[in-house]
Amino acid sequence: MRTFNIKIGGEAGQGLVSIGNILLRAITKEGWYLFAHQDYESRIRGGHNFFQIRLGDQPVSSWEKEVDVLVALDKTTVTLGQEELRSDGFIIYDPDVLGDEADTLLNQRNSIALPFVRVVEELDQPKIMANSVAAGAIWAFLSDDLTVMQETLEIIFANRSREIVVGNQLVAEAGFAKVQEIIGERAKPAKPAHPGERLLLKGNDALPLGALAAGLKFMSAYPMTPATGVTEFIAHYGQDAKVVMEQAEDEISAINMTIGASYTGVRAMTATSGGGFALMTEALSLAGSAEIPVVVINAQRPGPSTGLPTRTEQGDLSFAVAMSFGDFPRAVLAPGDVEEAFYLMGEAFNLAEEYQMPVVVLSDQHLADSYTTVPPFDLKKVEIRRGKVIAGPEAGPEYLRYQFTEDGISPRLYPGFGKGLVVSAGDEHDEAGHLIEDGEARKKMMEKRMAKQKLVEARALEPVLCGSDEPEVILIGFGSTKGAIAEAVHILNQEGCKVQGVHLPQVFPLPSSLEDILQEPGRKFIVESNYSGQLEALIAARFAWKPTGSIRRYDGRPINAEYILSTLQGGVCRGK
Amino acid sequence: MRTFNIKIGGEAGQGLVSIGNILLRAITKEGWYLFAHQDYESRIRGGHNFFQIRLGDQPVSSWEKEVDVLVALDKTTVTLGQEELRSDGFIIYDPDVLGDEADTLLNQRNSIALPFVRVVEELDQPKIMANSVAAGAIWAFLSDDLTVMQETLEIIFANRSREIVVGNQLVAEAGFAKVQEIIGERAKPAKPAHPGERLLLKGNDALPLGALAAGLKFMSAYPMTPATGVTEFIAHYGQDAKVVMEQAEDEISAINMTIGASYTGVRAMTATSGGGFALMTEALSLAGSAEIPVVVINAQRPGPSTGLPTRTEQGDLSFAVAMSFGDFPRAVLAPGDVEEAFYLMGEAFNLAEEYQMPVVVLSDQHLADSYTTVPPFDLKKVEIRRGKVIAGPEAGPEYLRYQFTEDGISPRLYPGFGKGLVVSAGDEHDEAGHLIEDGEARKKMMEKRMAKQKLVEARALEPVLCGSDEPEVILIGFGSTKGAIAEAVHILNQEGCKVQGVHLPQVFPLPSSLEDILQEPGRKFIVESNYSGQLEALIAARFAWKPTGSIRRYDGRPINAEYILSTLQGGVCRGK
Amino acid sequence: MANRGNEFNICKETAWCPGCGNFGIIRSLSQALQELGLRQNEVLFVSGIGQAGKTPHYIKGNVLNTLHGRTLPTATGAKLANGDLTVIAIGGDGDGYAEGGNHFLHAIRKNVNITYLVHDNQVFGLTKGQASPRSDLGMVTGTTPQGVENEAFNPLATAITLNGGFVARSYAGDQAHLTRTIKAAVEHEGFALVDILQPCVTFNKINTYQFYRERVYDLDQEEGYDRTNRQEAWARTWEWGDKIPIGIFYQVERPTLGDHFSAILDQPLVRQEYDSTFVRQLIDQLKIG
Amino acid sequence: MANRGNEFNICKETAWCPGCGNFGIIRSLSQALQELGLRQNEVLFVSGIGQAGKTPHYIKGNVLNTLHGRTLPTATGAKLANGDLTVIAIGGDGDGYAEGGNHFLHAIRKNVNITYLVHDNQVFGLTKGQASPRSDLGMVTGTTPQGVENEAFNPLATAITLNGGFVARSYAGDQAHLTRTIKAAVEHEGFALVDILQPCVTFNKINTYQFYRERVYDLDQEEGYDRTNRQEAWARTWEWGDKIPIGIFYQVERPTLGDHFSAILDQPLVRQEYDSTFVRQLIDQLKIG
Ligand SMILES: Cc1ncc(C[n+]2csc(CCOP(=O)(O)OP(=O)(O)O)c2C)c(N)n1
Ligand SMILES: Cc1ncc(C[n+]2csc(CCOP(=O)(O)OP(=O)(O)O)c2C)c(N)n1
Ligand code: SF4
Ligand code: SF4
Ligand SMILES: [Mg+2]
Ligand SMILES: [Mg+2]
Repeated sequence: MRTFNIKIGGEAGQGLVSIGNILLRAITKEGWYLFAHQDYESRIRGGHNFFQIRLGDQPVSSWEKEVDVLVALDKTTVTLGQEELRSDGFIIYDPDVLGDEADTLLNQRNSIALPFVRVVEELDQPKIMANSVAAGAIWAFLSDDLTVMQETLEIIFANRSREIVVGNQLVAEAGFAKVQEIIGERAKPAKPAHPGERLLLKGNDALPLGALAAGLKFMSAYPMTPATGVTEFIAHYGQDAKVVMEQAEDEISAINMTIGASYTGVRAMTATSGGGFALMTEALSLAGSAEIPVVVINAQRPGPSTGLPTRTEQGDLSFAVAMSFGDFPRAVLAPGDVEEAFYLMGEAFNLAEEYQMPVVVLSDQHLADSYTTVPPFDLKKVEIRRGKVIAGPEAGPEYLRYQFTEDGISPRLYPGFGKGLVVSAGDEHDEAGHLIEDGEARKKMMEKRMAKQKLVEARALEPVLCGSDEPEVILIGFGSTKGAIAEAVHILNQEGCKVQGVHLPQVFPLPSSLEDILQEPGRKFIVESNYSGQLEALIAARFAWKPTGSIRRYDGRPINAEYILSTLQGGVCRGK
Repeated sequence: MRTFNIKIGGEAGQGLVSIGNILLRAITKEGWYLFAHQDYESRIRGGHNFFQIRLGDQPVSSWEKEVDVLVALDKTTVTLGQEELRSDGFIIYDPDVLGDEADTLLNQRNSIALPFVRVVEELDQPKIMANSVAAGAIWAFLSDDLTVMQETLEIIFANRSREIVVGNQLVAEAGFAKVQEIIGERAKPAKPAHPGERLLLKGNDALPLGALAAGLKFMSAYPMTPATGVTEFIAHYGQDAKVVMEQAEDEISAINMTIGASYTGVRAMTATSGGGFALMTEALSLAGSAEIPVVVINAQRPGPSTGLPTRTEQGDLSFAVAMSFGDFPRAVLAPGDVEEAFYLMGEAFNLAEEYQMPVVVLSDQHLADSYTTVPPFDLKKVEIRRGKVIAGPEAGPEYLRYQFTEDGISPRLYPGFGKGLVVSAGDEHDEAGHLIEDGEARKKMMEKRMAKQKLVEARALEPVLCGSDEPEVILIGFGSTKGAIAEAVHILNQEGCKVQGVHLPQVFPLPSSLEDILQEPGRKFIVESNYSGQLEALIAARFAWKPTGSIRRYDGRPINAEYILSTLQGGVCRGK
Repeated sequence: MANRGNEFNICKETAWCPGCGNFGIIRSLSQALQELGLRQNEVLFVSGIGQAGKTPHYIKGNVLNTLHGRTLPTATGAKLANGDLTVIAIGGDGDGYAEGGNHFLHAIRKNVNITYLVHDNQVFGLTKGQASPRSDLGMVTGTTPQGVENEAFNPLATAITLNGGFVARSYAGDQAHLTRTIKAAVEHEGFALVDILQPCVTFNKINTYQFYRERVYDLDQEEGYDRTNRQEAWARTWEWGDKIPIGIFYQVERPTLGDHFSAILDQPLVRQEYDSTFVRQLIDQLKIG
Repeated sequence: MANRGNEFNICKETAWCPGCGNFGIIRSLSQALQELGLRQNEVLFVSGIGQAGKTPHYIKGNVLNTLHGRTLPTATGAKLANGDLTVIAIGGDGDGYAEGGNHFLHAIRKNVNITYLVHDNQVFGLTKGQASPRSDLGMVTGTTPQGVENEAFNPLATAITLNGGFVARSYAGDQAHLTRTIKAAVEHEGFALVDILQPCVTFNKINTYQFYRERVYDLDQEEGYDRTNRQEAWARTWEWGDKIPIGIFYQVERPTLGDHFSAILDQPLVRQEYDSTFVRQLIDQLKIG
């Protein structure tokens, strides 16, 4: 699939995110599918960031290195971005920024000098509108008609004054005209035949939206990149959605508030990243022992420690699975894209409540911050299963919170909803929830709890397959590598190599059907964004199995199809 | 080996630990080898606790269920302990406590009524001396001569008044005489020919003593059973040993103080249990990133959560190995007995400092609280290797804390010890320690750090073997099951079954030589004190290998040889 | 120790030492709740780990016995999710002022409408007597063989500094006072701290029943004492010598955390049926094309 | 912004926004250390995570850039192990008063001899402007769309309540005052807190340069102000309106944590060669038989 790629680079604070957002909306409105990712530094102003949009007439699931249009708000973008420019690609730059160095820097590539700020000043508009000049300029590569862009600006500035809307439209038109003048009749990217309505979301929108759809009622969190977007989304819509979102003084407070709320019978969650997750682990063990449902989103970034706070990695997998001290039932989900992120949040709450245990949803910066166009979510597909809950007359005074049952699941009573008392403890306890010391009683309670783990395993989410049914090569991954693997599989199959992609939306417990895949003939590779091969170790621990090889990335940048293909270095299929 | 077993049972606060301690010392002085373990509830007074001593003429490495003398300070001891009494065993009880129920409770077992408190009162001594009556009474089963017991009381009350010493000796004699009168010429347990000097220590003595011998200079901790003993040992000897031990406000403070101290160049550690360890994990990732040596003792107890705070389990293994978020080098050691505990602490500090990383020492309540007689530690065997350290003129102003080197280890400079500046960070950094954003630089630094992990793996501590060299059956374990496995192996070999025991003093990274053992013919069983088989998963993750079967315990009580044998249920050897 | 006929019955079996100050506290607690006319299942006790933390297991009510030091955030979450529950947080001085110190600061700032009882025995009881932030200077314990080096933490002064709306001290040995104080605390709208002087007969040989008997006096009875005067209240908390005041040091009304969410909490969160209307609208609103 | 010729040279490249109050702070810090005649390698900067936490990377000295909120325990451990180092702990208001609140309480109680500089911009800068415990009531941020509901934390009053030996406030926009205050803090024997009002030009539109310029006045210049009067100091910290005092609010001498270990710390721990004599004796002493 030929896609069209736009990259906007510059310093933090120069407005690249604003330009990107205008474009994303307009592109979606015009009908294209897109995937957009962001690369930024751990600072508020300066440095070198970029915003990259890839669009096409079919769904786009990952990013590509080569770009068609490079918009340079600073010099670094020109220097670093040049080698990624396709031979017929264009650099749009601000001559006032590049100054005398322009010629040397541009190195004879196709380029368009566009003094963004000067353009707005000449039109008597405020400087801040330079973003719309850039958006308009880029639009000229996509369409001969500015209508959709103008409509988009109208919507984006809807709650601002009429002058602001009109001003932005005016300067966008100027940028558009300037580029049109230079590139002339250049062919435009193909558009889908029947695009229909779509949502344009990033992982950090889809996850909280999924939580709201699943009936979230309470959230507490402490800000931490790249999870903050989830928290701010819930805070933003909290009042309308009737969800209490309370910022905590630290992550320990956040998880314990969440547990306190959940104990009373509401769906509750928290969101954080590795360091905050570490601080929450003690409470996860409490949730395991006291059998209190809780959902934790861990949006990963490259560790160890503070690492690269704004980059991506899948290096918390082993830790999330080990989770805390002692044995207790748990599940770890790992959505691969925006759509899966939405629906898996519902599953996370269902698992947490049906099995009364902690569930971790592993996200990462790449999923969190990357936008995709997706079909509108279907709320009919969001089933809310709250597990065994009793109330009213059944919940008589003899209620036992940890009653022994055949499946290990004791019916929940929400405190105050029945005559019975709800006694929960993290100390080892009897059926009533009171503390015990006896070995036999402990053994029984441990077995009761762990019986649930077997149930969770039995209904683990199935691997999501793509590509060939009779593969010679299998690529296995989890989380945000899903799109990259799918694209790599697609390319290889087109090249005549029979390849299958296996995405694991649930990484713990792994579905037993994975074993069948592992036993199939063919060479198998595990693709993951971490140094040590944490998914590989997890699969080995469960199935005593090792892959043919592995594809790993740990420089903080997201894996894409090109990365996979170049690591495989051709010859992956027998006989080739 | 026929051993002699004494069990003292009663409520917390009734003095069983005092009786036990008097006996332990006297038994050791008299020449026997011993193993003694403690079983107590999470409370200060009341409940049902016991202190059990097993002695013999050869080293004793574990405990046994059957007892020869049962000393009952309360009724429960009589009720619960009876079935453990050997047919020729005796119950010593206080008729004033059992009262009218004595006959029913005693159920026609051999018994000796000894009103401990009344005895001291009749001798005009204070009540508290009842402990010595019991100690003297028990002594009558061990020896015809009270001298060593009297010497022991002299030593134990050395810093008290003369009257107290003499009083205790007097009442001990009364207890002794009373029992002698009843049991008469009963054969005494065999004694070793040349016992020599020995130490009598529990794990919670050996670990801190090992740390002192390794040059510990700083400790900070927050009390948590069963690790508190380590902390209090260091606090107690701190002033004389010139070690700063500072109680922290929480575990997060404890580990971060420890890291701060270590950064300046002293050997530093902390000690905790599962919940506290969980709170420390974020800082372990910092130590990994900033390459600051740190030793953490995690004395395990049964989880999840508060679980059974005074019991034993090995359920934190997976968590300790996963340790924290992100990939970084680490090691996890698991001493199996008092002697190993001492020497492994030295190794822990050497590993931590040579590879500039966090090292976890896994202890557990059974190791922590169980006493053994061991040969005096040989300080010549304690090598102190502080790794690459530079100072003085070499440490010029161009010093780079994270200099790239062939082996990944950058020489340490202690701040203030040279002209150079020591810049350490948990953010990803360059060689100088300053923050970076670049992908290539990150990759290089990650590879530098992880190169150390390979070195650690290459020199992993070898498995400790016992039993047959050509085994048909292999029992594999780690940590405090060492003695139980050794005894089970011994018994099985005596029964003609060729069995080998494999104890792993290092559980991460596992030694590669373990693979050879796994590949040997014969059936293999993994013995561990947890529900899910965490050692099994760890071995599978590394070697993609599964055992024939597993022996697990998770009721909070320690595994012993009988437990292993009964789980194997005979027939473990082919053809039997 | 039984308290029959009471809705908030006390267990006869406990894991506490005979003579422990906790017995006085649980009796007053039971009495206070009874007098307030509450029902068992309307009350939630949230506790940490320690001797004090075991309290809820010995009295009738809903119980969430959580982690050492995490009493307050857990109680805060529970109260926000079900404001109908009377939430009583219970912990030791180690739990609240050592491990849980940060939550102490911020729960007061948030002014969540709960009652917080601190069994202040000035020692870590359950772990066998180490120093707590409340231990007196110089106290020798297993971790402080050279004596405690830090000035004792003053929870009342700290709470007043944080503008805690109800700041009181009582004494386990004065059942009437304690009962009255707990009642006032539960009735107070907002965060109510009751630091309870609690003799630990096993590990604290300094702050004994006798020590307190000779020293405590009732501030509530003092004429002219103005418990709305923040500065005076703060100053009075420093009296800790021959005389030790007990009573309500400071009381003011301020908006509670629940008030802040009044637009959402028209009824308890847990009583609100989930309704997908808003999410449906939001998705519609997000549609492009 | 360069400060050439100075032992504590400042980097030209930083990750801060132009105009950020941090520039004023780092200049004063550099100046103060220079004036104190210290050498680069005698100084250790310990910092947390946040914009403030980056400071040590931009000035010459030893650096331990640790975790968000853990500045103080790390600095405490370092100081105990090498008392020869001048230890300066640096963090943001989020770092120190939110995530690190418990350490704030207890580091003051321990009275370790370090200087603690809090870059108080009343906001979480690095994570893009969420409310901090220092944010004003009603401030709208990404996590508080209905406005901040908690009264702002008062670090000075809290430190005085904990009997912190040196409690000061200064202002990033007053270089002379800040330099002078940092010098006094470093010279103080014991824990010295300097809360520094720091405009965040990007996220805090309330507490701006102009806001402070119009309000701050120097308490140090006030005649009759007695900085050893604890109660008066406490009361004065509440002045936060048309006038905002800066200066040393409270200063007293008390034994430091190092003093407590004087039997051990006759010279810095890290300078003491390990000697096995004691362990050998202890093992001998433990021998039985
Ligand atoms: C995270 C964690 N750290 C330490 C402990 C061990 N611990 C249990 S109770 C306790 C202290 C108890 O003191 P306090 O809170 O004053 O309660 P008390 O027993 O005196 O009533 C400690 C340190 C724990 N359970 N969890
Ligand atoms: C455990 C943990 N939680 C959260 C974060 C994310 N984080 C980084 S800086 C910061 C707040 C910064 O605010 P402040 O300390 O006031 O510093 P400023 O940036 O304002 O100088 C947060 C929440 C983190 N790094 N670690
Ligand atoms: S140790 Fe102290 S606080 Fe704990 S039960 Fe005994 S007397 Fe009470
Ligand atoms: S965000 Fe605020 S605190 Fe951070 S550098 Fe910019 S102005 Fe300074
Ligand atoms: Mg206490
Ligand atoms: Mg700040």
